[in-house]
Amino acid sequence: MDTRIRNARLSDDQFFKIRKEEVLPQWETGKQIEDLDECITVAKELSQGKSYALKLIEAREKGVQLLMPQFGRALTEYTIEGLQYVETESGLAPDGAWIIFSDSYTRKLDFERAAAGIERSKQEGLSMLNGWPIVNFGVEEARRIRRASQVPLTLNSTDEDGRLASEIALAAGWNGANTRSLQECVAHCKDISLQDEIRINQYESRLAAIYTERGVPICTHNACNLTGYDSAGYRAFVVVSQSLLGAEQGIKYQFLEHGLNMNMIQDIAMVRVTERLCREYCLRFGYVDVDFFTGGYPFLGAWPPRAEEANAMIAWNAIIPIMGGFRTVILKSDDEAFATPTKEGMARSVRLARHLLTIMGSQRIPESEELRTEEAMIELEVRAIMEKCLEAGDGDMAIGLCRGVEAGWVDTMLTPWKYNKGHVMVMRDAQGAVRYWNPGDVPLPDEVKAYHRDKLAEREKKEGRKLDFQMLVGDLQFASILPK
Amino acid sequence: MDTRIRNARLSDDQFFKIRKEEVLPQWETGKQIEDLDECITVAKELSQGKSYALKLIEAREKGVQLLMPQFGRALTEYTIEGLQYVETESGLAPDGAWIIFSDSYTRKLDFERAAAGIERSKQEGLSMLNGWPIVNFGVEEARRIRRASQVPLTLNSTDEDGRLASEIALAAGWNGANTRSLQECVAHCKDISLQDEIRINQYESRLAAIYTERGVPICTHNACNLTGYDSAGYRAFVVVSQSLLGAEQGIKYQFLEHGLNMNMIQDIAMVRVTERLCREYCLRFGYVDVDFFTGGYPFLGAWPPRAEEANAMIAWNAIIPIMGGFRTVILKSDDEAFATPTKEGMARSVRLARHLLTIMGSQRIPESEELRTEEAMIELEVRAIMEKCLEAGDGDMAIGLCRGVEAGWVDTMLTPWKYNKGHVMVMRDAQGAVRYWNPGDVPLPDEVKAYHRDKLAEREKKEGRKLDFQMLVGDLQFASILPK
Amino acid sequence: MGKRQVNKSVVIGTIGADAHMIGGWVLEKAFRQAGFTVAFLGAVVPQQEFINAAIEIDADAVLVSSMYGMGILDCEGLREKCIEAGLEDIILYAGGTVAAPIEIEKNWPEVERRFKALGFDRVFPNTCTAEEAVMALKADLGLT
Amino acid sequence: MGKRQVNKSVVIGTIGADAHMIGGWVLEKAFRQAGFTVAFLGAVVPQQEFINAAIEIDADAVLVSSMYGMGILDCEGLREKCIEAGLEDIILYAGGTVAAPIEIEKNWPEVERRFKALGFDRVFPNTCTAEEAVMALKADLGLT
Ligand code: B12
Ligand code: B12
Repeated sequence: MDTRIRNARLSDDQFFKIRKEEVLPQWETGKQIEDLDECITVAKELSQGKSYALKLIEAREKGVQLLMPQFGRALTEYTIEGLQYVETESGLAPDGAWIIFSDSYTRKLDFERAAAGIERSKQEGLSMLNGWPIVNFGVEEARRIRRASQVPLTLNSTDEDGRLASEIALAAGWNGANTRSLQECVAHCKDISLQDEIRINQYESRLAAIYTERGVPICTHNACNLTGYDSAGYRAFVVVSQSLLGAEQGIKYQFLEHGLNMNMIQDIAMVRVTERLCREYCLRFGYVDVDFFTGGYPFLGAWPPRAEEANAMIAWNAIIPIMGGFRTVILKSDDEAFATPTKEGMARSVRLARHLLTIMGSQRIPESEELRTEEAMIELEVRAIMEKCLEAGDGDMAIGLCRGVEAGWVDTMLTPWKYNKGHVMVMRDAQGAVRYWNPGDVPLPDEVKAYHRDKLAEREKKEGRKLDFQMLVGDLQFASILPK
Repeated sequence: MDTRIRNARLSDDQFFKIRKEEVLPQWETGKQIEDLDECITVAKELSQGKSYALKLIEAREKGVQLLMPQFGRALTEYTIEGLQYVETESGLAPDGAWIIFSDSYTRKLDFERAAAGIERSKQEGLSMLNGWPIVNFGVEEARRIRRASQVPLTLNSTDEDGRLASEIALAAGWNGANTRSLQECVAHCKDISLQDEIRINQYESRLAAIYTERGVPICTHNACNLTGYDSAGYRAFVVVSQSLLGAEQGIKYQFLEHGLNMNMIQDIAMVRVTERLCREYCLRFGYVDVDFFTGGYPFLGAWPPRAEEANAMIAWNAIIPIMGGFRTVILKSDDEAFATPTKEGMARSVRLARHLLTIMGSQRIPESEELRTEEAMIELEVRAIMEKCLEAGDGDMAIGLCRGVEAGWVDTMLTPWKYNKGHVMVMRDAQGAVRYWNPGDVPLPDEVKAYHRDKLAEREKKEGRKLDFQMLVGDLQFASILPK
Repeated sequence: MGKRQVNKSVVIGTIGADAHMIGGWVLEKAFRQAGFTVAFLGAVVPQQEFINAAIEIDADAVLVSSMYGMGILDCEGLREKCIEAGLEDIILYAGGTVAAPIEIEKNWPEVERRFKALGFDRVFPNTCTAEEAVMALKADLGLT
Repeated sequence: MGKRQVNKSVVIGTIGADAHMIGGWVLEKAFRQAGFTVAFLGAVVPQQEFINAAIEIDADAVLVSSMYGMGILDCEGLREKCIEAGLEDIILYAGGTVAAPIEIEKNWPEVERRFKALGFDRVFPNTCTAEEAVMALKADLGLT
């Protein structure tokens, strides 16, 4: 295999060469941000009091949980209007922050089509793109948006190559620059190799680190949103492995974002294990001053098409993070089954979640045998895969990760990405926790295998029928297809 | 003190004398149900497949949790229309049941004003009463409603004297006849003595028992909804004490309905302790075949006036019963702050809760130290008050209860009832659990006192200020007044 | 207003068959704290009791709480009874969840119309805080 | 329909830059189970690939999934390309969350109008189950 990629920090030379030759030329708006020093100066000023990293630290000190709604429209005006609407109508400030998403053409670097989408949106008077095309609009428009909102903005422009989008976001005083690699391949990619993806993301991580080193702290999202149907252990592994790649580039703040599977115990166990192991592995490799924050991401599988059922989802997906004591509560809206969130839908969602915070106060899930067992099982799984990677990579996580995917012991069930083996099969157990029906070539310790098997056997018993493939397919839509 | 009341079963002579002389003559529609045998025959037929008691047993066997919305309008047509709307729009059947409430004039036996309210409602084309005046309409109309719905109906006509209303409900194939005494005095009464209230309710309990003995199983509600601001221990005590009064009259099925305070651990602990102690005390007094079912009742304090916040309340108040494994999930609606539930609001609520059941599946709160401690503290409190009552009553719970209230060691903070001493003061702790700020003359074991004190001290620490009376007043509206 | 001497005294209670007393209790605390003499009658209070108490403490105002939905029915005739009892210009407030039909409760101008017609000076929705109630009465008594 | 012999074969994929592949995956299973030959192209599929696959398996129909909201933009020109490639009467279905603006997505007649105008035979909202999709195609192929 190609081992050109290693988990090693980009030198300034390398970084600025890539910046000049690969990243900024991707689209004409790259020119506006050629002067990185100037970008950093402006970003520092614009993010005063609106720094995501500092807001997270402050939230931890105050003991509050931040609400994080999401938004993005084809045109700047629509986007600003939406942010301001939600901030006014739902009292988002001071304990909130935005996730702003770009559109999918932008994410695929198809700026021509994004441009056409902008035009079409103007013509039709509607947002014909599924997010705000940050690259086409460029840094000045991004700064306009920054000024228009009262709370931190963080960019979600996840896909193969988010470098230019992140450059622009950071230069505008937003937060951004995800710590991603395997997450992106699995969620959004088709053909790119993991080596290439890691390389791209080394740049992005280094970018975040440079801003941070120069006084504009950036907290990247290190996510395992994946495709919405992944085992808890795999999710945790993805984040832990990525934490090393990000930390090597000098990232000091990582937000550990976990797609929730909606089993409270398992989700909380997953987040705890991830956080613990991120710290542990980072320390082991000498990254001593990385700070971690935790968050869930509302169920990434199919949502129900009616408001009341969506409200049940919104509430449960907020309650898990609250009970888990995560630092943030990321929100989807009751538009989820239809379209990216409307401003009205997002405001409703914030209000609902804010009231949950009021009535739940500091209630947290108590320690318990179940939680401990769940944590132990996830931890065993993650350690097994991590160690196997590190061994295969001779201590280099980047190499090990690539080898793991190639060999199939890093594997998940569903993804558009051609390099994933897809030998594993997951299913929900009697409590809705996600279990391996078939662990494929994942090096699960026997104890963990047995645990998953037992849990699925409980479901068999409860439902009085053998597990079959139809049940697996049914699980994919368990939260969206309503009983008649 | 007057000790004429004892916890002793009414003889048939006593029962039928009261029935003829006191109960049926309360209003003209009493005549329609003079023939109890005939009433029971019709009830048996009409409740076929719609028996509340049997539905609860079936739910336990199937391992499902029943959804219980509530409804009631001034006119029969409005009421039927509402039930059918919700049943159709929200798929309430088969795993649901209705709580139908009567209006407050009916509950106060002011049938003249109820009659006026019916007239006014017809004139205005609106429901000018806060429930369905079951006594004024009489048994045939009640049977019409019974036929119009697909699921069990249980009557909520709680106040001083619900005997005639319960007679009519049972004769119509509904469920009804609450097991109440102290609950009613505290929640709704002003002047009646506890002795009189117990006497009234002995009749009602005996009525339920007679139906049950003759083949129409009735499951009474033994509730501690109280005024919405009561300690968990007091709530549990009320239910446990009432269970003995009901059981003595021959009640075989009791639904233990608990007003929720919205702290998950405390609420679940309360329900568990109640159920356990109901069994234990009933056994101790030789009531060997009483079956208990558990349920919460959504927060009975002030609700917020906006739909999103109300949805947060609906969800959390459903999630606590689901996580607690209670047999039912009783529902309020997003109309709560304004009016008794509309049909649209109730349908929304059922859909939301039904989807929570779907996505949460059989997730339950795990055993934990916190839960055990909370249970232990509540149990110590309830036992202390129970034993003190039994001692004071020389083994007779009715006498003991009256003595306890008189002496003030059975006491709660707020109530319109003049016989309650009101020396206790409760407040929320840092986790929103309800604690004694001042236990008054309640015979709390020292350990329990210390526990409550410590918990409130945590809140002091968290908020960085001494507890004061303003905070207590603020607690009364903590879930309804929205931040600006 | 202004005819008689203001002596900062109010009667508070929940009218009719209505057992809700917590709102009244909160109002009582707030008015006492604001320096008012308060006759707090609790819940399930007949019209005549409000009047008796008003006479007894020479009240500036009667604050009628009604939560359970039959407020419109229960308040009919109270102003007339006041006049009969010689309390011509006593201030009458109502507040709470005064109307059972949501069609009326959510149509506040209609609620106000109805309570004005019943001779009430003001009517307050249940989103009114105790502090707002105190401020309103102080204003009407010319106390600020 | 009826011009050419029906051979129960379909092409399924998600068009454009759209990475959603789970709906397509579910459809694939259902069509296979119903006895269809399926060319499943996964996600991020360019228009030309749909056509190549359709020719290769001599497909009765092309089922275009579009979830991410740019379905209307991505599907423009597909019918024309089919005609160019000699697939005059191939059945074209689209399905998913086809329109980013919620104003269009929630106005299904408008969605249908637009997809009809693009030369599609049917368009399905994302509440459509795989079984319903199979039934619809069977009906259109005269298979029931
Ligand atoms: C607590 C409560 C109870 C407790 C009452 C305990 C007690 N004895 O006081 C219990 C559980 C016993 C109870 C019983 C019933 N309740 Co109740 N209850 C409530 C609830 C949840 C909160 C009320 C409360 O205490 N709020 C907290 C206090 C501090 O606020 P407040 O009362 O609103 O008062 C404030 C303001 O309104 C204002 N204010 C109030 N009065 C006045 C007067 C003046 C002049 C002014 C200026 C201001 C003012 O100032 C106060 C301070 O801010 C409300 C719904 C809600 N609002 O959330 C239903 C509610 C009032 N209840 C209702 C009903 C129908 C009943 C019952 C008939 C049972 C049933 N079917 O549910 C019985 C009533 C029996 C009877 N005879 O009255 C309905 C009334 C419907 C309607 N208006 O059409 C409500 C709205 C719930 C609902 N949506 O169905 N209830
Ligand atoms: C899972 C999911 C993801 C996964 C996708 C994993 C993967 N690679 O497949 C992840 C997390 C990676 C993801 C990413 C993104 N997503 Co997404 N995603 C979803 C989600 C939650 C469920 C989709 C799903 O898998 N459903 C389960 C399957 C089985 O059902 P289905 O896809 O609907 O298919 C069924 C039917 O629709 C029908 N059907 C589908 N196609 C066709 C075609 C034909 C011909 C027929 C007959 C029937 C048919 O049959 C299927 C079986 O019943 C939806 C929202 C929802 N629906 O709940 C959002 C959603 C589709 N995503 C959305 C967006 C915007 C994105 C992102 C851009 C990120 C973002 N801003 O959130 C990226 C896309 C990047 C890209 N390049 O495409 C939006 C699209 C908005 C719009 N249409 O305007 C949605 C609606 C969410 C939202 N409200 O914002 N997403």
